[in-house]
Amino acid sequence: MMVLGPGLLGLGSLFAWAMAGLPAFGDYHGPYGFVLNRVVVPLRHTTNVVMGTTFDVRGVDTMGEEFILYAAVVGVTLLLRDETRSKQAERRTRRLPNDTARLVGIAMVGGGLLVGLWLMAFGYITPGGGFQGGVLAAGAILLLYVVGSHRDYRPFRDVHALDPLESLGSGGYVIVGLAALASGTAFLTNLFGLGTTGTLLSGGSIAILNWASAIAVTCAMVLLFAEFLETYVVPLEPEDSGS
Amino acid sequence: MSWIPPLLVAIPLLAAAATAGLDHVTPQPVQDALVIGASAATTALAFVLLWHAEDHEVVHWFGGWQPKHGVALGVDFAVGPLAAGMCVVIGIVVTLSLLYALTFLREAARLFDALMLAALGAMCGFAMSGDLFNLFVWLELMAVAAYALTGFQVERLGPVQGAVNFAITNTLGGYLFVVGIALIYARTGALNLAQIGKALAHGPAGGLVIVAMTLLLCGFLIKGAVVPFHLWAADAYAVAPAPVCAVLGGVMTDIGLIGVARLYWTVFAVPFGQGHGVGDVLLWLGLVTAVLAGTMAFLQRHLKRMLAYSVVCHIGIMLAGIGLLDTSGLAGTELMFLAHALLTASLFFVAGILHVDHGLIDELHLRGRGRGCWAPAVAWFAGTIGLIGTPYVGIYLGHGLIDDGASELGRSWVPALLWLGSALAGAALLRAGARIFLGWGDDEDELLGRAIEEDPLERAVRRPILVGVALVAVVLGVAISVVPGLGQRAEYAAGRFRDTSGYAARILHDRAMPAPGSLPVTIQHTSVDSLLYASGATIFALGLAFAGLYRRRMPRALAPPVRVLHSLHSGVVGDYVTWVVVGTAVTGGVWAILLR
Amino acid sequence: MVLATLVPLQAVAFGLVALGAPLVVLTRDPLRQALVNGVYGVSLVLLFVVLEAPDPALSMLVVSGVGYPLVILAAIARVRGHERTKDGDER
Amino acid sequence: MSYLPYAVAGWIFLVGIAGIATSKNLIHLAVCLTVTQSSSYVLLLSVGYVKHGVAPIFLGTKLGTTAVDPVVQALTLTDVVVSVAVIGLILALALDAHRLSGTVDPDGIADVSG
Repeated sequence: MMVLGPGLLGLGSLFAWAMAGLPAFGDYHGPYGFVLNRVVVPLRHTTNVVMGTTFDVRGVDTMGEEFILYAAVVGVTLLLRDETRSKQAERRTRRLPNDTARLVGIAMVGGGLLVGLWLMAFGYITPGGGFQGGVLAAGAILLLYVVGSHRDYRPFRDVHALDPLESLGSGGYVIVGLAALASGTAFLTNLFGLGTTGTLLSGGSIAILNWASAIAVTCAMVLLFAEFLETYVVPLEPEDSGS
Repeated sequence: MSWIPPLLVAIPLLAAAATAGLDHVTPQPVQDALVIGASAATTALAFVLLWHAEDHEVVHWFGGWQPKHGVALGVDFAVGPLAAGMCVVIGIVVTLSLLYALTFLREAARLFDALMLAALGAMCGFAMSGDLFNLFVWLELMAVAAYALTGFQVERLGPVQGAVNFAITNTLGGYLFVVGIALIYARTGALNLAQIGKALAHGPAGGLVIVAMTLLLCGFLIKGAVVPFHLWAADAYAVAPAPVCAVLGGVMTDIGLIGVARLYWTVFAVPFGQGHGVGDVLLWLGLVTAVLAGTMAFLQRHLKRMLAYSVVCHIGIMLAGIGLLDTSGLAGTELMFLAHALLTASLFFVAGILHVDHGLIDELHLRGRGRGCWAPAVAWFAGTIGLIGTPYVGIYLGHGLIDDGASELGRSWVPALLWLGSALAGAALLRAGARIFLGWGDDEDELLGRAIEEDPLERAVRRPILVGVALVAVVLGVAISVVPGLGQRAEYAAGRFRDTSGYAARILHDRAMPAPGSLPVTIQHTSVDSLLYASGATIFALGLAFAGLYRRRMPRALAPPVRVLHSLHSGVVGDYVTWVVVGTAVTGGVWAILLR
Repeated sequence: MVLATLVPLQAVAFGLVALGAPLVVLTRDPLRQALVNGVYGVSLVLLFVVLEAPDPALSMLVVSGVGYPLVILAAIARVRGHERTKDGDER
Repeated sequence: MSYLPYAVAGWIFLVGIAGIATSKNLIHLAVCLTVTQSSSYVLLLSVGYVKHGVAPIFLGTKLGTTAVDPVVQALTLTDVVVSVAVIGLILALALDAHRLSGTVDPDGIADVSG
């Protein structure tokens, strides 16, 4: 379309005009972030201020974020329900990789899961957190599908187990918030013991919310990946696998 | 009572998680009860909240992060009567839609229910939030749920196209919004709306603030389907299932406007509140939207597409009400929101009933098929009359207050254009109703372009539920203008909403807002002008509908502009994105000239 | 000392990102684009690291290394698969 | 150097939009959307950067050391999740479009107009 060029030019000029009014790079003068850098560690005992912000100061944003992911997974399931149904018509066989590839793959699965879990566990102390760990763990679980026969992967993919787990993760976030409300404080108030700064037992609710979101993200990503993979790779039928 | 606001979000979201999670465990009736119960409970709590918000702004600081020394660290929900009223309407419309869908969309019920509840929670959160980034989170949540719901009928291409266009344009709107957030944050170092407003009080506004405002408001205007960002709306609403349309068209589109009003009166009224530059652009966008979308509605034969343009037309009128920047205008917008949400929902419900009964959604194909369907016919005509704003019916009071606002500012030509818009849209709906339920007119019309049909979703429905829900919605919507005391309360709520410094003091320093005196409980009357305009619009709409039914051929002079209008709404997403870019650039350019 | 070397590193990272974006957009073949997008993702990760943002960097790393490729490649494979089946039918 | 980061962010945004508007393939378009969104990450993180600041993680770093803004990082994290969600949905829609019309060209699926 002819007007795209001028439009982009106009938008670009607006950007340029706005950015000329920004403080020079590196001259950020706060105050919001600086205040948090000062108060989060003493008040919440989490050394990672970003996670302290994500799961405590602005915890309700993250609750919304969990549900965005949740709604996306539900939405993708809804949109691809015909694809999954019509897969019966076009089953194709898939070659299994040889043993070496399988071994390497399984090692990678193990590695991915371990790193994922580590990211989840230490998220509020060092960089990482429920989301990063969850995506990685989900990727590792999906690798099982690629390197192993589909049966290794089946239990992970089973919606009967995954849906409730995902709901538990997202719903758990809300329940932690409601528990605070029920105890007479504000929604998502940090209720539990704050523990020693810099250890796994620090942060109070932050740790719980971090795990809730880790579960929710892992399940959501496995479901999302599976929904897409299933639409093109169809597992071997039992009678085919003998050949 | 500050514990209520988070519940309006927590209850629907928790129920959304539970309904999908417990699907294989609990039987269907329990599921249905859970879903409807959660939605109804949210609505009931919203009523309680409205009751309390009348006296003072109900503020909830998440995580107990109250502001210290006037610096906000956490995220807050701040609820005045206007926001609480929005939550009530949202709750009612979603609950009615869920009831309507009880026997309607059983094929993927749990997914549908989960998405509807997520959208409910997100819309309530959006209406109440007092934090810039938090607004974005709820905006995206309701959007993600809505994209998927739009594409519900995956066995046809139309819904997929509608969902694609909806998703891409609105996602782009979200990105514009985030860039706006980054700019504002760099300048003020705050995300809380009151805090940002306070920070902007010092020093000249400059280009950064003007551009940031452009990006933030355009993000909402895309969501609100304002011309030239409206192109996705018709594609999306024409194809979504009727109960989804009722939620999208009834409340979710309109809520973008509440975002515009919220941002203006908490943040941008501080640097730009002296002049009328911001408001005038919104006013003109609203006027163009009202007239253009009204015309487009008249050129449609697909009922839901016609309704989509009717929604966009009324969005224009409401935006104009906000653009007047005075209490009457905002109060009018608020009352129109109430009536419009319920009436639009009821009309979408009736369109869904026709679709179920006859497997058709095309005005010309349906000609005469609705004869004898009394209840849907009554709902359709009552809803239409209510949407035109015939004196003391439906949107009339809201429209009248917008008229008052305009004439107080000495802009007496504004009401004429706005009434023209609602008359055009109303004429289209009247014409369709007369053709379908009375069998009037021809079953051919060159003006209306080619037919678009779609398959009905399901036939095993309990029709009485559908009809009952449609009737409830229409009765509530029609009565809005004559509820005693509602007009006065809307004006009071609008006055509170516009109190920028009072809001900031309440949020940042926990200072109480002035308590209202006792408000009268009588029917609000409007000026004689509005009475005349409304009568004129009704007569004009009837005449135009009649002409639409019985005119022999289209006047030749009209053919080229009609063709241009049709071709602009091309259905191709690349064009829509171009319009988003151009619209944003032009809006920003105009503001740059007016406000610098 | 570390700080002194950081500034040129940041400039390089910004430059890479600025170059990467048009490359991704101009690669019209989806499969190739998925690869280019992966590289672009890595350049973003680098940028986030030099901007002292390890959390977003990790997040970007898993998203552009695991998240995007899996869904995009699956979508491409599905579309290609369809086309191959259709070609087969025509022959 | 002092305004280069912002210019880069603006540039990415425009490039991404140009890609979206001219795209003839929904999968390509979805990736262009992620490019557009990456502009907001770049802008947010640049805005919150502080010269000589360290990452806002106080493990082994003394409290009170100059650190960069943690809020923009938290916002970026949320933004990334939003982008994954949207990409998933648009690709699912692209697959549906392909199943129904045999094409992923946005022009080709424009079934309804006017």
